[in-house]
Amino acid sequence: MIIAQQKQIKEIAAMVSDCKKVALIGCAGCVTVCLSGGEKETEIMAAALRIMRKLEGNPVETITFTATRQCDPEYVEALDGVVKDADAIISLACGVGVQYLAERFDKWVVPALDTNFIGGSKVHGVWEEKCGMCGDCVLHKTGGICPIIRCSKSILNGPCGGSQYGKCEISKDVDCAWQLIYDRMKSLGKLDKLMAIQPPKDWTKSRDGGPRRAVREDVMIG
Amino acid sequence: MENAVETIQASKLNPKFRERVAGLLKNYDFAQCLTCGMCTAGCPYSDIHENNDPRKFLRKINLGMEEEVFADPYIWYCTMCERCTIECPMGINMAVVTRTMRGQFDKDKIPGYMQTIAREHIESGNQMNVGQVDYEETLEWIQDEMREELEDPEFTIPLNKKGAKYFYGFNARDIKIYANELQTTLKIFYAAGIDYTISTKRWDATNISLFTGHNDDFNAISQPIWEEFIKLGCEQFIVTECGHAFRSMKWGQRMFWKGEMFPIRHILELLNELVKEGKLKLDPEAITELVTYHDPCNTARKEGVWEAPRELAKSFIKNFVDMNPNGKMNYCCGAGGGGMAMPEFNEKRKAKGKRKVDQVVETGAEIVIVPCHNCIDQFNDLNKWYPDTKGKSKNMHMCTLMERALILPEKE
Amino acid sequence: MVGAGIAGIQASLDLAESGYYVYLVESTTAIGGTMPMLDKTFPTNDCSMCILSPKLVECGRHLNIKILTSSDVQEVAGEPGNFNVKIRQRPRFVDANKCTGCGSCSEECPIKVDDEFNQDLGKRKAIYKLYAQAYPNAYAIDKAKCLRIKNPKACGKCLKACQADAINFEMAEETIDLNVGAIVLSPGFEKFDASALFYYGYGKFPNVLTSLEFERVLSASGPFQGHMVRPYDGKEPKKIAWIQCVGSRNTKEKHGYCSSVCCMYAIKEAVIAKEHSHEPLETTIFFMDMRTFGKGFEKYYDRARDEKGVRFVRSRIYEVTEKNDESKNLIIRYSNEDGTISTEEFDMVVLSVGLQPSKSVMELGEKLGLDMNQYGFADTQKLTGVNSSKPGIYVSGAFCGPKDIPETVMQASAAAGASASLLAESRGTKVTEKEYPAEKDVSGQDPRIGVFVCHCGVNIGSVVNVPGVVEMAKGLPNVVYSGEYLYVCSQDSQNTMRQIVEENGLNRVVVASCSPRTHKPLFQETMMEAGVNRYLFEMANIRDQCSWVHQNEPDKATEKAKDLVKMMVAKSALLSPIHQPSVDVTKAAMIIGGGVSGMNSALSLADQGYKVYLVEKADSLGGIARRIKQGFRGEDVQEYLAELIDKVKANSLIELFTGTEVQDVKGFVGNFKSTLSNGAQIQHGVVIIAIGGEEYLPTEYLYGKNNRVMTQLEMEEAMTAGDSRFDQAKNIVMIQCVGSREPERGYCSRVCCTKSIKLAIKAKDKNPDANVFILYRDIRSYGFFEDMYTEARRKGVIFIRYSVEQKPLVEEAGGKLMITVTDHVLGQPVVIEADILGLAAAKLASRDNKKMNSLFKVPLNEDGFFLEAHMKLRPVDFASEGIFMAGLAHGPKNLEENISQAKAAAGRAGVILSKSKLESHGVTAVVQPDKCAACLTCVRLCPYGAPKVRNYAAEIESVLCQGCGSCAGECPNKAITLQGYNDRMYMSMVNGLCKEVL
Amino acid sequence: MRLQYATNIRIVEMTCSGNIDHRVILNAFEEGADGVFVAGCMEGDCHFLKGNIRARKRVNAVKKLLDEIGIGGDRLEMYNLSSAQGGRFAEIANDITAKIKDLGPNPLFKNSSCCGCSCSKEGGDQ
Repeated sequence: MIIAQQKQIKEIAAMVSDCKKVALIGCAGCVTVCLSGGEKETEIMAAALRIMRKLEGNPVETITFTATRQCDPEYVEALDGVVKDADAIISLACGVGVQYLAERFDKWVVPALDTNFIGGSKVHGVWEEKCGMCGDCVLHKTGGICPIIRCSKSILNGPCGGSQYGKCEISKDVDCAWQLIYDRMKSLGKLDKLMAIQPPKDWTKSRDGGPRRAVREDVMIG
Repeated sequence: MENAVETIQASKLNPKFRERVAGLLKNYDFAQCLTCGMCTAGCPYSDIHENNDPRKFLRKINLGMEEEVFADPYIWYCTMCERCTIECPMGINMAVVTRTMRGQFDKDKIPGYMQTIAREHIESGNQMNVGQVDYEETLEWIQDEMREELEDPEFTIPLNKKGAKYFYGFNARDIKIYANELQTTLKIFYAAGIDYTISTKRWDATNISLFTGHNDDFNAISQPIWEEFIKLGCEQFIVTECGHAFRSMKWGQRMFWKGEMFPIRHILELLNELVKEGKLKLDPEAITELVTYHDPCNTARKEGVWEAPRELAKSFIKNFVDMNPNGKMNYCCGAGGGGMAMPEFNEKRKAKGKRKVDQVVETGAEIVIVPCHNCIDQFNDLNKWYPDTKGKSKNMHMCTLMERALILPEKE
Repeated sequence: MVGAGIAGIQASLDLAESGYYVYLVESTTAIGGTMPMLDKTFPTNDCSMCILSPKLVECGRHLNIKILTSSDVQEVAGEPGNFNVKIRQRPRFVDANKCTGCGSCSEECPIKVDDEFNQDLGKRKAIYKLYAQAYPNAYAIDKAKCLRIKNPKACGKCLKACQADAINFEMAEETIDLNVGAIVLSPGFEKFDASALFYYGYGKFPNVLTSLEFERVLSASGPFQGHMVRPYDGKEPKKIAWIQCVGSRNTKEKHGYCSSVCCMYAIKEAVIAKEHSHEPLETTIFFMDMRTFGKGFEKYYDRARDEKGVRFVRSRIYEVTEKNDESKNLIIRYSNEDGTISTEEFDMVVLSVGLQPSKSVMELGEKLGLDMNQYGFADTQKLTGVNSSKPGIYVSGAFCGPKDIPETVMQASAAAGASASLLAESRGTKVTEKEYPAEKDVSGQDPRIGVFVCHCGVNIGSVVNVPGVVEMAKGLPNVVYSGEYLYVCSQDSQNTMRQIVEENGLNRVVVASCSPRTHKPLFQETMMEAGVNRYLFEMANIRDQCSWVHQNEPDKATEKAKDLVKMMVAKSALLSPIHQPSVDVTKAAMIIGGGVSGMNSALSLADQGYKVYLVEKADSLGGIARRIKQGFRGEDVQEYLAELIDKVKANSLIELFTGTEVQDVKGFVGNFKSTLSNGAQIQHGVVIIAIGGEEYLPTEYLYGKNNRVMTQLEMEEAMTAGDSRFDQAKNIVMIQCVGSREPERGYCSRVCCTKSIKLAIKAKDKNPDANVFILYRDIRSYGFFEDMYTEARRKGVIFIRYSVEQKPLVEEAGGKLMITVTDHVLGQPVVIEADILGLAAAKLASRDNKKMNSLFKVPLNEDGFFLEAHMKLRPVDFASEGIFMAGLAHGPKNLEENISQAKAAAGRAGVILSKSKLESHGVTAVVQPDKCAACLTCVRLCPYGAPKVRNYAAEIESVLCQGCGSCAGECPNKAITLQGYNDRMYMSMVNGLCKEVL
Repeated sequence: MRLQYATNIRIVEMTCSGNIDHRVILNAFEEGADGVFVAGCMEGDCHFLKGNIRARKRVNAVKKLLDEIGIGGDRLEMYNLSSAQGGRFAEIANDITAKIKDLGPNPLFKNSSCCGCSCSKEGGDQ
């Protein structure tokens, strides 16, 4: 899932410092699971905002609502009534949500979170990046360990030779992805598959090809 | 610790040794020792000099280290004062263990001259080998002295008096060295007007074999005096102010006397009774010094006599102060277990006595009542060895002090 | 049930909950026994009252438990199933039903008496309550001390003071005849009278205290409010010494046994004293063997020594003397192990007094004709755990031997289990279920709140202006009735309340009076009698939180009382009825493990009339007991085992699965569905895990490399097989703590010391010429096993203590096995050519514990044994309901203790199986599925495993939910709310506080 | 024991301190409370095993937030005490009342103080 974390309350307040009425929209999707944008965090942020602004002698009225998701038009349309007389909208969703709201409403929409990475929870309260969204997955070649995102240099024919005791040269807390790949393939008895030299990666499938679309004719309605 | 590093070979341990010792001890069971250290702390001397820790000695027996047990000088250092195990949770009695171990030695291997005393006592009937003639002449001499002192020409020491209420057994020292003390006692008896007798055949109630551990000698020494008591048909056997004599008579009677039982009482119990019954008058103003009282182990801890002497003392001494600890828990004078009769251990005896010196000095007493011939010799040595501390106070028997306060009955 | 200490209370609760009517006979004026006197209890350092008070209230209010205080058993006649018991009840002179425990009477009472509950350190009045949280919460008059009873014209001050007119001087002694089926005796113990050992100076030196007195000094409800001071001069001690074995392990005082609990309570008192002391406190414990053999005890000892700095000196104290100066400090001259002497001064000495049967307890034993052992404790029949010598009469707690609280509670549950088995047919016949009128459906109605404000005699009325509060309440939103009462909790006020609720059609009630902890269940009962759901009720505590604590600020207190009522009315408006969902119970049990524990649990449950599925991994029953020849009391274990196996096979209610394991488990308490490795599917309501333990195969001391070296069990097997080596042996050596009390296994295996002693005695008897050595760190022959230790020493077994730093050296030299160890007394090395070396190997948790851990999601402790729900409250239960444990799987223990624990587990399991329906207890958490993002936060957080994710949303099993609300507080999308205590209510309470009254 | 303590405390009973939510605390300040303290059981004594430890984490988070938004984190405290420590509760009540008095009224109501009360959330532990 998408992992995101809250910006500082001061920073968020600054974005809407001139607004009298603000809508805070939470998202019950990924950001609830990673504990940063669910209904609980939305109402906490609203309370904090109200208290700050009241202390500054410039009180603000807040409306709070948590959408099921902010990345589907229908759920965003459902917010029309909620945000209609708000001067600004603070979205507690990932970057996608913020942009959907911006697309939908001609109001000042600001992000409350910084969207960090795609990953999963290691232990409750700790999340780790696992996928770099390169659009051309090579995991079948490396025993299920992604060199693009977990090797600092994203090289395809590693290791680069800088690793020590299985740790990456950039930091002794970061595992060398290729050490992990080597160990994994060895335990699976597929070391020979690693011998093949990988050609340079076709980055057009990734970000470098500009923003991407995914189309499924078979399921399109109407 | 002389053999601290020496290794114990389990092969040399003799498991049978424990049975043998247990056999000798009949009902005293020492094997269930918990090695808990209570006795080591209770023994006043376990930290004064080496080889005086009861726990270590008993451990050697329990391990079956036969040679080391008999080579251990503890056997002769221990004063058999029983303070260590008076409250032993496992009911062990170290004094009995020590005495039994001593009994295993051949008679010629017993240190000091204890065995000589025993032999002489068996031959002469008293522990200082006083001849019959000397004995009778001394009595006569005392009798004349008393006639003069009491201005009572008719006064006679009741000798061999059949059917007398009290049979007085005392210590050969009262004849050989301190006849005056016997005189004092008889004067007190005279003042109380009690019906007593002294035998000319057997009169010495002491028994050195209490410390040598040889029961054959013990019986040879004590059976005759008990028989003499029965022959004279007396009612109560009164023992002089002597710890080991009192213990020998009481313990011996319990262990060995087969005849009909008869009461054996300490002289201080009798005198206290006489004072309470008014038969004996003592002037409470006579003694002005600060007086304290020493509990001989054989009298107090082992035979339970410590209240009566205090009651007696307080009846005629104005300022009396008790030592700390006292009574049943009092410290030994350091010369118990035949210590006086083993000169080769005098250094140890002197070191042990220091604890008693500190005790006496702490009370600040000028007079120490020492109701035991054995202890009083030690106390006098202590005065010599520690002149500027113990030396400041005098030691005397209770009777000697009583004499100073004695009120003789008016002559009709 | 004779004796209402923790044992009596636990046994009564287990039996009452299993459908039996219980008479609880207590000789003092309140239930609780010794536990309320304790400050904290080992090994968890829980505050003793926090553990006991839930049980006190539950037992006190239980419909099917009749408490007879100030009562003693006179006579017992009849046979099991039909006993006639004559009880003598001494007059209390106060009607316990009328007395509300308000205490005005004792304020007036002029007579001050030594308070024996406070070990005579504090004072109490002639009219007194045994202790603050006593149950029944009523006063009693001390006949011997009260002036009025001696002379009817004197005093009578309490009569005037009591507004509930509960005092009645005409009360006389009564005899009550009871007809009961079974009797459980747990009258407890008495502490050893320390003054008997004159040389410790108790009673002579004011700074020598007994451990129980020190417990009162430490206790927050004690005479010094928990300030750790010397009763003598009130000064804070800087140096305290504890002296162990005072009145225990002392054949001279005819107390040759070990009291089993003093080592642990001494350590606890030292640790707690350090916490209470402002400046650093020096604590020293003088002991012989540190006997911390129970579960988690060894770690407790290590922590006290290594982290808390408690000093341990291995020396039994000869005497305590007093410094003759003003301080009256104490001097202890003690010997160190090497024979050197030390003398130290202490501010205070605490004597760890042992436990002994009291005179009244011994009389009770004689009256009932029970066999008592040489020390006056009740003798339990061999291999039964709880049976006394008389059938139908069971014993538990310190009455049959000194034991700590966890084992007492376990034995109480076992006694309850045994009684339940005996009276299986009459289950449910005598108990009364309370019927309530049909509950009115108030869901649609607007809130109609009734406010009942109490005076509580003078306790509230004298400080808070009650009429003012009543007046204010009338103005609050949704309030339709507001009234005041002298004692709202009294019987007649309750009847009036019921009428008012019915007449005014109230659907919410707020009572402003005292603490909900003691009185909420009482008022909820009245609500149900008025046909209103009991969760539509709230209490404002205007006594303990208001009038009692603001006595000299009456108007501020009145202001606060008004606020508290405002808050509760605001919350009350948001309350909604809660219907406790219930699940039905499959009347069958699955027991995993066919060893002695498993079989005993199976038989006990079958005797209670329940179906049992006994699943044993091995091909035959018996477990580790197959390798044990003789029990600690000389029982023939193999014969017992054979009998047991026959009984299990013969029992029609027990279905046996040998060579089978549990493959998978589904469901929850009352509704488990398990699949076995042979494909069988079984439905059951409870599970008892009794998979036993294993003997550690040592890597040390040349085990496995020299055939002379064997473990204890192997040694016993060799001996019974008549191995000739034992007869010709010159030296037989045993080494204790092999694998136990080590960094990687930080626990004591508890049974090896007694086992080694047993084997040593047998070896010595067979071959007196041999030297038999036991090399040990601490001999832990606790309880009556100490007599065996004494017998071993008497027979010449040589015990040598080794230290962790200098373990025995075992080498092979020229085909010979040479062992070198330093004798702890002589300090000399002893070299032994051993013919046989027996190792007291540790007892390990079974390898399958890990499997059970994943199958049932039951936690393990760091040593791999199962972690019980609470060492004292629920020692044989797991945290999640319906799953129990017994035997070595819980921790190392001997055969007798395993049997007792097996019966306890069966007793506890029987409580659940006896119920037709299992109700959750109301306040549980509920998930709104549509708001749930299935983020697993609640699943990870809940200690009871109540939430599970099913079809993409979390669902909380209400029967498992204990109602703590942690998940509700943490849920990122506010999908979980706790019924009766949700965020909106908390916020409305604060808002109600700050809004002006209409 | 009837120990006396400051009258400014209003207690809200909860099933366990673990049930406390950030918003309930923030709401208290918004509604006019000058100070809030959460009382939970001794660590390790919690009948629900870890409730009070979760509460401690949440209270610390809210303290940080209160500093950021200007109310000041020291107006919020958490205390661990057992139900037997009546004395300790009175001590806390008096300490926190004094501390809040020093800090002055709730900044949100500097001019018109609503009812000048300082409420406290007591996490009832039974």
